[in-house]
Amino acid sequence: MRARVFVTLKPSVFDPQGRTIADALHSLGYGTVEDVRQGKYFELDLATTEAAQARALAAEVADKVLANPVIESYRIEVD
Amino acid sequence: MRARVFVTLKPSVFDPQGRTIADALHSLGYGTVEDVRQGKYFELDLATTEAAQARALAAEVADKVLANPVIESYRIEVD
Amino acid sequence: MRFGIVVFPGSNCDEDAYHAAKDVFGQDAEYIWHKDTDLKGADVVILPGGFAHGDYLRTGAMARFSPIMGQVRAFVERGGPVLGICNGFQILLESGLLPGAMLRNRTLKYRCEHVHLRVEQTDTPFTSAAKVGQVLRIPIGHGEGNYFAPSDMLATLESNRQVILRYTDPNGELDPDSNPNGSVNAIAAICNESRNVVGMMPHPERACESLLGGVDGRMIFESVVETLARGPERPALQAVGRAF
Amino acid sequence: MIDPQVLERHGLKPDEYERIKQFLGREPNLTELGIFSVMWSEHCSYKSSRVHLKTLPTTGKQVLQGPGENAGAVDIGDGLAAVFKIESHNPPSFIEPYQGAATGVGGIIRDIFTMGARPIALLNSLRFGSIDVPGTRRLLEGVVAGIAGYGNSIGIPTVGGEIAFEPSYAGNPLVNVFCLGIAKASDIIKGVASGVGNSVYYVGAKTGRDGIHGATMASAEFDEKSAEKRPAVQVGDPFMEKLLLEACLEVMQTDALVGIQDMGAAGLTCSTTEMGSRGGAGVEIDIAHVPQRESRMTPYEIMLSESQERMLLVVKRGREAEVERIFDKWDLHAVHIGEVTSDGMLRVKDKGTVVAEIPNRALTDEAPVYRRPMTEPEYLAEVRKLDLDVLTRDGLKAIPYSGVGDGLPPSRNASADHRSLGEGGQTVPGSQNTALLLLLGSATIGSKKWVYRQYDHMVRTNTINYPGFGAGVVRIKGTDRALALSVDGNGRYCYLDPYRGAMLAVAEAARNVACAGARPLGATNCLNFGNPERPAIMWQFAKTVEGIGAACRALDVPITGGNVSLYNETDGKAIYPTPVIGVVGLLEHADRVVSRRFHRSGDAIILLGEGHGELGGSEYLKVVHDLVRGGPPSIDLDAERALQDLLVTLATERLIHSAHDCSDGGLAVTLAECCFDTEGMGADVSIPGVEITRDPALNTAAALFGESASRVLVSVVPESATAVLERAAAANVPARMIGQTGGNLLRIAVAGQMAVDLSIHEAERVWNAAIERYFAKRVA
Ligand SMILES: Nc1ncnc2c1ncn2[C@@H]1O[C@H](COP(=O)(O)OP(=O)(O)O)[C@@H](O)[C@H]1O
Ligand SMILES: [Mg+2]
Repeated sequence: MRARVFVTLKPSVFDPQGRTIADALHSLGYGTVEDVRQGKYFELDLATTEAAQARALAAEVADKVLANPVIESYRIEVD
Repeated sequence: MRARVFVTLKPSVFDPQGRTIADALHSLGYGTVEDVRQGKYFELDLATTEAAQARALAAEVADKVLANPVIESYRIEVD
Repeated sequence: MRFGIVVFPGSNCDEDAYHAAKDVFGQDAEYIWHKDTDLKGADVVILPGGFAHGDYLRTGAMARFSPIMGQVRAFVERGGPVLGICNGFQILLESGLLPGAMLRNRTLKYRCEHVHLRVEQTDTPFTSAAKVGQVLRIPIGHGEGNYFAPSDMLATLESNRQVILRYTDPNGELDPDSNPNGSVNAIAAICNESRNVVGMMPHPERACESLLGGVDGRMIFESVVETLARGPERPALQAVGRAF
Repeated sequence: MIDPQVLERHGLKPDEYERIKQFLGREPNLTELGIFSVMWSEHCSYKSSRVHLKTLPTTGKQVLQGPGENAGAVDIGDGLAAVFKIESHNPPSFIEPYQGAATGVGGIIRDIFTMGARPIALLNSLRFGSIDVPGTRRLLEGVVAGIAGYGNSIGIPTVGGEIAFEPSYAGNPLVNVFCLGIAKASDIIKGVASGVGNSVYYVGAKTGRDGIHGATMASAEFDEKSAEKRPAVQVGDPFMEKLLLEACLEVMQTDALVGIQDMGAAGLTCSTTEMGSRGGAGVEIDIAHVPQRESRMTPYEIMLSESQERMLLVVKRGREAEVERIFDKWDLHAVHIGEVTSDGMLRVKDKGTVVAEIPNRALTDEAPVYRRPMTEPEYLAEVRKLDLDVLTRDGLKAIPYSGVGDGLPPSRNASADHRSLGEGGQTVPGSQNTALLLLLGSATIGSKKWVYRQYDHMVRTNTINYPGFGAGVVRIKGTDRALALSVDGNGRYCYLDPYRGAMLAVAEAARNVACAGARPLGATNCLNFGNPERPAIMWQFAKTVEGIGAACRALDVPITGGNVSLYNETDGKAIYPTPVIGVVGLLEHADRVVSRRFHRSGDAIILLGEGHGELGGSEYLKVVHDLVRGGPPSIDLDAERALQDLLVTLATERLIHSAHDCSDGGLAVTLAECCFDTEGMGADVSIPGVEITRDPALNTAAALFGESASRVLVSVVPESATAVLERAAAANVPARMIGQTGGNLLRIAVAGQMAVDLSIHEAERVWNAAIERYFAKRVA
């Protein structure tokens, strides 16, 4: 199965990269893009066929390796 | 509206970050994680209320700025 | 002759390139701000190293939109010599002035050290003073210098002899341990089809004075000074370099 | 509403609260309480350390700026000043290693460019727990990547540093960063607010809720609950800082600027009050004008936020447009937030309504100062005892080592009991070889290439001694000169004897600089200690400061600034007392720079100074015998001074090819290091023995690995050897020719007996892998 993990900076944490991208878009004339937040995205190929198991595994891996709990939070999708 | 853009390396492109994470997970005993691919994830806040418009705008921005077509492809979600 | 050194917000080797051109080689040099709209009469344009726009998003991704890049493109089309060093190389790739893309170093770590480079082609304005097969020792300093091109693009690059420098061991032999970043075909520098645009990851401006630990970078500057001094006609094509 | 819980959360003691009420003549509101709490925190007020720091020597004819400003400065000739300072970022780096270290670098760079100096070099001094403990590697990797991420991006080379691994830092890693800048001596800019009616400007990143109470956090111990107290982590934005740096330096070219200061610890609060207090003026601001990243921020939050990459400027009235134009060029928007007043008050308004009003003086000069009680710690009597006879029973012979044929360098399992490993009983042949390899392969002594290869150490094309080759040396373009920089400190020495340990740290930093051929000019210090409210810690602190003072006086390197980091404790266990000293020295001729590595086969090797086989506190005892005991080496500061003067003379007269000081691991390690990075050039030497015990093997080890101070190995062309020996004799420095370079072996005879006989190739492989091997698997 495949699990997708989205890691983003917690809302209170400053995201200079997103900020800079937004500024760049504004100067290119994309004023309608009000804000940008940048995060990481992981696709995990898992040797399991059960969604619940896949989700649990992805969560464990996200906790331990993919996300930095001090500044980041994550979300998981499984299909 | 918010658009989400997922940028990933094309399958033919070696992904050193994904590889390193997969190796790290294996050495931590997560053998069931067969492969990892890492990409980027962007949340765009758009000053529009129409989904179609939002999607078109996000695609334009992704084409022009967020993804490099030589190595990357992207996917968009709008809600 | 006049070097024009483009300064993007976040460039940080602009002063080094300027120092090399002006103080070491005694040439005219001008900084060109990225919002400027002309190249101030530059005979050769350098896009220096650094972290333009912080290199946030992707290296070079935002710099390509700077107003000056239109002028740089026109200069390239007129046949003017352009050298992109490190971040400058990345910007040339993102702008489409050179083919391919950069990935993160295979080790995922920034690397600053001297490497050995084999000169593959000498019919560019920046390598005309070298000999094919000559080995140079020049420093690198980058986190994203893992050059990549899809296989068809790569084949074209090789058959057009657009690969200018490769990472090798001190004897000029290819060797995976001597490839500091994982670049495909050990590519350290390439040129465009018309051969007037060169992008290189190593920093020749850091290797122009013996006090700094080596002078192998001088060749790059000497080449372009000589080439331009020789006048507008192109140097005769030299023998084809060693095939990969 | 201000109850004891509120006070406690603000780290204020009841008597401190009484003083606050006296100053105000009323109860403070919460915003004012917050302002007092950060300004009176240990971090900003130096309330425990101030009385001691006052004793340090801070003057000298070379000193242009002593402590008290954002950074110190010394005269380096040609009308130029070297501006430098060191700063700690310990607790943030423990919480989030990458961002903690990165923002530490950002902070120290701002301290330098606010003085009107262009930053040209960085150094870092790091301490972690043992490298074979799992958590260490994550911290090390994050901290190094953070320093690299910020410094590389902004384009300031990291040209040197140091790292040590000791269990005492496991829960409290130390991240100290040093920055050097160059300014015109006449143009040094200060952090003052003066001239009633002048405009106060804010420029840089927007203010968010990050790092609120960072300053008070830096002043409180960690405990189990600190995980919950974690304030939002500050994220560094090196790109913003690069813009600020360039724009501020451009603004400083005009004379429109009165003063400038960065918003570091305690942010807007600290910068407004300190600038006002230095200028004997008041500052009035309206926080409604402060650019905000988050909505509905309170005055309290805005005043205490520690968002990074922000500067406060005082601009001459009438010159505002000029300044705004320069910032605009860099896509930065300078915002007028207030003005300088005559009443000496910090007055904060919110849309015109006063929300805080405090006399500046109460926040700065009148902040509490404590002369805290001190007592000599109890552990000292025990650890100073060093019974060498015990070692000879089961020490030396017990090294579990079977060569490096397996491709891995030797390593001792830190947690294993070496005694049981030695039960085989018989003497290992070549045990001194083994001990040397153990030392070379230990993380503290081994090559730091894995670290500094991640740092851009060449940008700005000034670096003429790279990291790994002794002191970092940068030439000064436009002159003949160069500056040599070194940061040093040995926590273990200071744990065993803080007074002597501190003197040794100053001596080592200055000696490293002198080895490069530079005359030491000035020093900065970062004092990392435990909880000062404990008398034993306070004693360590006081003794350390005394030691620094004594050494700086003797070596004529005045202290021009520094930083104190207290409360480095986890669960009541303090780190080793760790002063880190940064010394800046001047080379009159850049091209006469000297580095550690041997130059040429057939050169004579001369030892300057004398070894006495001092093993107390040595790496040898720690690595080979798992012992932290004894007194650190003795030091005679006059002899040290003579040695350093001699080194400068020898370099200036181009008499020597290399110079390397004997420190961690003693003469044998130093000699090996001189051979490394030479493509395998060896050395053949013979040194006198020492007699410290009855056991001959231990005597040999003491001669090889003892860490007696004030010793340097130099290599010279044989024809110059006599000249060098003569110069040494004239300078009253003991000197002896001990052998020559050449071959591909390192051979050391002690008292006529061959003691070490190793292939350089083998030794270098072990040394190179010391840190790298822990990360090798991570390479894709
Ligand atoms: N964290 C670091 N960053 C950069 N360079 C470092 C670091 N740690 C050590 N080095 C470099 O490695 C070399 C050896 O360091 P150290 O063992 O402290 O030297 P010494 O014994 O001469 O004081 C020095 O040149 C130093 O600059
Ligand atoms: Mg040291």
